[in-house]
Amino acid sequence: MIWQLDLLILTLVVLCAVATVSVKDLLSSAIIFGTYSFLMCLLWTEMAAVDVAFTEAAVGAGVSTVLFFAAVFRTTRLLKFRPAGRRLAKVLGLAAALGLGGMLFVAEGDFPAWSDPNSPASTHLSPYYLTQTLHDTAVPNVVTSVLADYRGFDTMFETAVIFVAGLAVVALLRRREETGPPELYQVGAGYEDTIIRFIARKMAPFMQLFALYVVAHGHHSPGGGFQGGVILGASFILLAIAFDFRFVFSKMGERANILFGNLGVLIYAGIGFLCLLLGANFLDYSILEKILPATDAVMARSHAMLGVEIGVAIAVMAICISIYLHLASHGRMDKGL
Amino acid sequence: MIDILTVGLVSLGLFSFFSTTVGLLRLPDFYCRMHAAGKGDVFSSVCMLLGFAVYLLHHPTLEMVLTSLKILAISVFIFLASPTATHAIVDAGHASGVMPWLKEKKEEEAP
Amino acid sequence: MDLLVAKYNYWIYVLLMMIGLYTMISKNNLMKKVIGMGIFQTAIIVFYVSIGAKKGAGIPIIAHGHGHDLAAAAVDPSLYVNPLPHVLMLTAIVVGVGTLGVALALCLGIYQRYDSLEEDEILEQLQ
Amino acid sequence: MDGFFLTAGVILLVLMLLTLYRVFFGPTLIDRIMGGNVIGTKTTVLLILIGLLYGRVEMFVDIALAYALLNFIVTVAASRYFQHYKNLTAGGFGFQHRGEGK
Repeated sequence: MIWQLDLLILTLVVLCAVATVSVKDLLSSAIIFGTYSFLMCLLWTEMAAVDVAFTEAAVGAGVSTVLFFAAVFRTTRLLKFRPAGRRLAKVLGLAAALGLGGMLFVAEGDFPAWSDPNSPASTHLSPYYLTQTLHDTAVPNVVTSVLADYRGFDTMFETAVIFVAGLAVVALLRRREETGPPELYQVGAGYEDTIIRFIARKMAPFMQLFALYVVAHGHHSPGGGFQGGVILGASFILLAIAFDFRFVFSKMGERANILFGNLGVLIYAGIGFLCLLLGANFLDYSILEKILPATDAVMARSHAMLGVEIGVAIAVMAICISIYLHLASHGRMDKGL
Repeated sequence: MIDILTVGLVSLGLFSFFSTTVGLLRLPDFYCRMHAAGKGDVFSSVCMLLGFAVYLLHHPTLEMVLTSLKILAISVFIFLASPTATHAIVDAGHASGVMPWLKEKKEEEAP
Repeated sequence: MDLLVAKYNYWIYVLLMMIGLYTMISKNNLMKKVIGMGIFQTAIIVFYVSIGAKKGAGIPIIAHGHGHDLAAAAVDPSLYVNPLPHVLMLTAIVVGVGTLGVALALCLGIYQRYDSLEEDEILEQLQ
Repeated sequence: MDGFFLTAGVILLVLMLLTLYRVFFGPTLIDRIMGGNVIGTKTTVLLILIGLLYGRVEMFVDIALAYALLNFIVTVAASRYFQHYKNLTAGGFGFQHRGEGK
């Protein structure tokens, strides 16, 4: 913790939140929300939460703001501004917000001071993880070992939730050409930009290489399946923006994309069931030493974690690409932003 | 020696970011502000990153040298990506019909 | 000053939560409500990560943990921040992208059907 | 040296606060995008600076690299929006070129 930076960043964050809410234009709102996410990333780095910061960096810069742009692109950016209307909702909202805020504010008096080393949250359970992770799994990055091993069951269902979200987007938006909504605007009227295309083409391989590094090196440095998957997805989103959908589909078809999403979740659950088959508990990786050559129980856990991270990365990548393509083309998968 | 170099580079970066900010706030129209932001942003970032990269060579172990190289890679990527972003924004502004600011026409155009 | 530093994070998380809740209830536009949801979500993440912070502690990656001499590794927990909130919030951020995608897809569907994102106009057409 | 880095970080954040003015009030929407882009680049620098303050830069440099690679996607996406909608928004809502020369 660095409290000087903490105070400043938190102040900027609140300013950004107020501006996001009060701006009368959805596109501006999305842009300010992107800036808000930059500041959030700084805040988490400053509180030493490097993995959270990495996730926020990949998500905020690569995916979520672009999703907002795609949605605004397909709907409208105009806000109807009625100063007189919705008085009841405003009063209700203010009352609810003040009530909740007041209660939380009162409860805050009992909290331990920020960054107190002896706070209850830091004295139970977490010392166990910190002291045992090297002994149990030989993974120095405690976040990765807790994520993929100690709390592997939790993470499996988080991956499943992401997968279900992707399915929901497909089910809501995907439609064949004839039944789609009428094309309201002239979209993508032959616009080509050589500079952007060149740079996108040169940057995308570096992004993908870096994403693979992040997935593979997540045991020793911040990173892992979620971050790597989001960066992989972002590289494809960049290609879809700079070129068109046909270019992306020539690299990876729509069907293949959905298959990848399935495959990722399947890899995760499959490793769990493999442990079950070998006679241990679900997701108890140490039993895998029987089938992995030249490993002991500790290294088996480490290697199985890598497998799980790869599954997560594949699933997250496929879902990120799929959500963007569906939103940007309103489910017609022909042309987008 | 390394410390002096770091302090110098980082201070130079801070100063040029300061001038970028002044340009962003004070210049009259979108294209002028873009000029301040595009150049000053890249220059100040690269200066500061170089300063950090030099500072890491205090203890030239393999790990530190690799990190230093990574920081250089970051500055290369900023050098590639930031002008592209600037180009994209200016192009968008031009396409959507933002007129450049002209000093002579100021009185005529004022409603 | 000590009081400010000790409580500022918690004040800000309450403030962000209030902003998010107010936006979700009182704004008329559906997309604005989605943004309010995002702010509410980040408020919760700020709270969790603030709980995990520890004075004088570094990032939760064991230093010199590379290699196989594990017996020598006696780790002092007070040198590393609490990793558990980080794990929970890391997955929450990525799941947040999924929910954001679903919410925006719903917005698109509603806009296609009612030609508006304003709550009161949609309600009018529904009646 | 830590004191110098801390001061540099605080100065950077204060300057970012000034840049945020363009993001919040920038007369045209493109000014906002530009301000966001500048803040994104400076975030990269601040991440490494925080890493130096923690004394373990090798762990923080990956995050900064991710930002350096991904930062311009948002900007390109936003500019593509205007390429497509130029007929709709030219001179339209929130897009007038007002406040010339203040």
